[in-house]
Amino acid sequence: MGHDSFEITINCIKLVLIFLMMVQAVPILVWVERRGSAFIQNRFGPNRVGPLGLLQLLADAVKFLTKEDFAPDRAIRPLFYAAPVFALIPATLAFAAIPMSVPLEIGEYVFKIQGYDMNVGIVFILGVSSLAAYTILMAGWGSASKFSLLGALRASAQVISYELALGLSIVGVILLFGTFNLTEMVIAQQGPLTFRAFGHTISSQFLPNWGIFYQPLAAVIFFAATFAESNRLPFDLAEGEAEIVAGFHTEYGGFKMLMFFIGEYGHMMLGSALMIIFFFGGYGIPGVTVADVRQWAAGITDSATQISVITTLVHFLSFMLKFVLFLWIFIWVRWTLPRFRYDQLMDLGWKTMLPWALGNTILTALVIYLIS
Amino acid sequence: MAEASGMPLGGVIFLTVFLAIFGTFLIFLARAIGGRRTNNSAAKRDIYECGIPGQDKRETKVSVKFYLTAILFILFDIEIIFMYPWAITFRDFISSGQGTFVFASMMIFLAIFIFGLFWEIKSKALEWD
Amino acid sequence: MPSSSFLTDISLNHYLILSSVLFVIGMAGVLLRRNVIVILMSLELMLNAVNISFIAFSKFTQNVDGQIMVFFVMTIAAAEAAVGLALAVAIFKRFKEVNIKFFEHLRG
Amino acid sequence: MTPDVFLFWFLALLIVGSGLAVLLFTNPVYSALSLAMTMVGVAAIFITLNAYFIAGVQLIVYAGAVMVLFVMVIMLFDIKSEVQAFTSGKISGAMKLIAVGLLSGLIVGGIIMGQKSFVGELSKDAAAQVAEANSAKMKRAAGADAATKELGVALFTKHIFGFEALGVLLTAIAVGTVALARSRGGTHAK
Repeated sequence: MGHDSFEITINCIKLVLIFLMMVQAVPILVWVERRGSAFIQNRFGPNRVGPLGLLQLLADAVKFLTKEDFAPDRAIRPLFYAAPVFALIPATLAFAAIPMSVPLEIGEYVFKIQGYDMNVGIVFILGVSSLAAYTILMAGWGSASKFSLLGALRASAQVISYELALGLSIVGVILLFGTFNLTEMVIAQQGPLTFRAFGHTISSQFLPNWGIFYQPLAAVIFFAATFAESNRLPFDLAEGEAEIVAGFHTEYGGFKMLMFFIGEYGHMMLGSALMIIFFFGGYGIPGVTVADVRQWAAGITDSATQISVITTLVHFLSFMLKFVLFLWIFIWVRWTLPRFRYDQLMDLGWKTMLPWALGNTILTALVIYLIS
Repeated sequence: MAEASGMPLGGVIFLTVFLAIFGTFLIFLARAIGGRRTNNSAAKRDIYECGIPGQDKRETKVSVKFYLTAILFILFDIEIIFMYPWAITFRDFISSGQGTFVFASMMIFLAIFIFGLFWEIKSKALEWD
Repeated sequence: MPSSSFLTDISLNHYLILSSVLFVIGMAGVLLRRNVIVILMSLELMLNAVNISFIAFSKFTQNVDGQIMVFFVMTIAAAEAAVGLALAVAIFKRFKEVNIKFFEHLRG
Repeated sequence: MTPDVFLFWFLALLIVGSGLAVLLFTNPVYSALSLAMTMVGVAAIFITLNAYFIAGVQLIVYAGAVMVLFVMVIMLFDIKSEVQAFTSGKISGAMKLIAVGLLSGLIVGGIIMGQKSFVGELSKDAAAQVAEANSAKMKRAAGADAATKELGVALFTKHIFGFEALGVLLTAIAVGTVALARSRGGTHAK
């Protein structure tokens, strides 16, 4: 975990902080979602408790905590209670592998602004987030209700179907960057947009060197697949009041329900963060490189530590700005697009997105092969 | 050497254990703080249903499509995983002059993949009704 | 020989012993359990045990071939699981039975 | 106790414990879930052996796909916990247990006895090699996925035939399982 006990402690605190950040973001996102949907649908939304209804979050938390803890008689208790605990794990583990800023250098210590640097970043994230299917199946089976079971089967079939399109769209990205490591991807996306083909170099002064300009199709497929992975509208077929009630969490209430929510929002955050890393330059700022920012910081102060802190903070802010933007798109889409039907969902995953992602892979390989 | 392999994995295990303890703690906290059961009728303790006696999951008919989807997912997932090492080394192969060979071998693999996919689509194994 | 160096020096032997213990657990599962699906799972356990020793040898001899073998083994194990489960399910759907003893009656 | 040693013992305990749980649970759902846990533990062991990519594949393929299929099948067809989970017959059961015990004794004993011969030599030689390779790795530490690239190069030069053959195998199995799954019994489980 580190070279001495100080570094180990800091790294552990960092991991806990990342988790707490995710947990804290959930009520804020719920508030944004409710206010945002109200804005889109021309309603008021929560506006009674506190300024702009912000204290609604606190009221909700208290309400969740004081709800009666309830399990149906027929439920299989160990699975029923383990499922919400497990819901926290995959998304958090994957999110902790996301680099959120340039490393912080204090004296001889170098702290990465990410939980841990798995050198096969993407493969690790895909592997860990594929464990989310167990949570769904455990909850569905443990509840002993037919609605839960049907919802769980639907949700897990949907999650694994879209994992194919997700995994295949990433192949194009890996071909482009030639690495699994997320930090190296971000570094490769700095500077102005530059195409190198047949010995010529075409460079643009206005556009940053972001992945989206090389892989637009992969970006669309990836983004759509993350919606399905996080079980959100327009792909929230795991729920449906008219058919299977609330899907695999029909029997859950109170705090256990909230833990499923944390998992769902965690997947949403993971999708946004990966979208930024792959296609929108990660923590990079358009038109400016890390060296530029460091130079600018050196003009303000002399201390090396302060320069590093400023650089890290500026890039962290840049990451957060993009992050919030994508989270808002997640919410926006939810209240704009209608739902799919289940057969349409499967058709879209298997017969549309999978072939398109395959085509994108072949095309990318062909272009890389031809121009070099 | 110890650092190289131990560092990320230690973090992962620490976080997993932390989350498991934290989640369990939350469950127990909610149990301790949460309201007490006042209504203890059989209907309340039953699973959710709209006014009729609850139906156990054992009487539920489930389409085998779900399981077919899972099988096909495994097989296609592995084929996709095989593309990852190819994608990461493709540029190296091109610069070392073996690009044509590796490109062609992956295209053969992809042709088999596409054949399989279209066979599944044609055989209506992916049809949901 | 459990000595202090056995506990603190992790060598190839440790991984091989772990692998063999896991293999034996898997084999006991195959021999002792009666549920076909559990038997298939025990087979996966045995394959995993072999994978551990492949990777351990690959690291301690600095040869990447072991990892590629594991890659292939995983592929074939997944294929085997798919076919095995498809067979078990086909039989279960028809006869409502997963007990391995019952499978004896399927001949001819 | 260095972190690596602690990690090894922790993971070994986890793997053996959950492996035993697969064997001892009479309810197949719990067996399948503990097997999934074993798979995750094995993936972690792969990371301690520096096989990062294979660890990821283990997570994606075994823990994320194969075990999900097992759990799904058990839940879909509601395969209950058996009244008599283990094979009947005290004598045959004892014989099997003895066979398992003998084999396990043989393997473990063989390894421990063989510490000075092949395996021991290998691990001793390897220690020097590892040190060498590690010092080489330190120099090119910038390329974080050098090991994965090495794997890719070997896969697409030396083992290219196996790779293509597996592609054919997977397609054949995809076709076969679909045919098998809809052979008879209608489209519904019950």
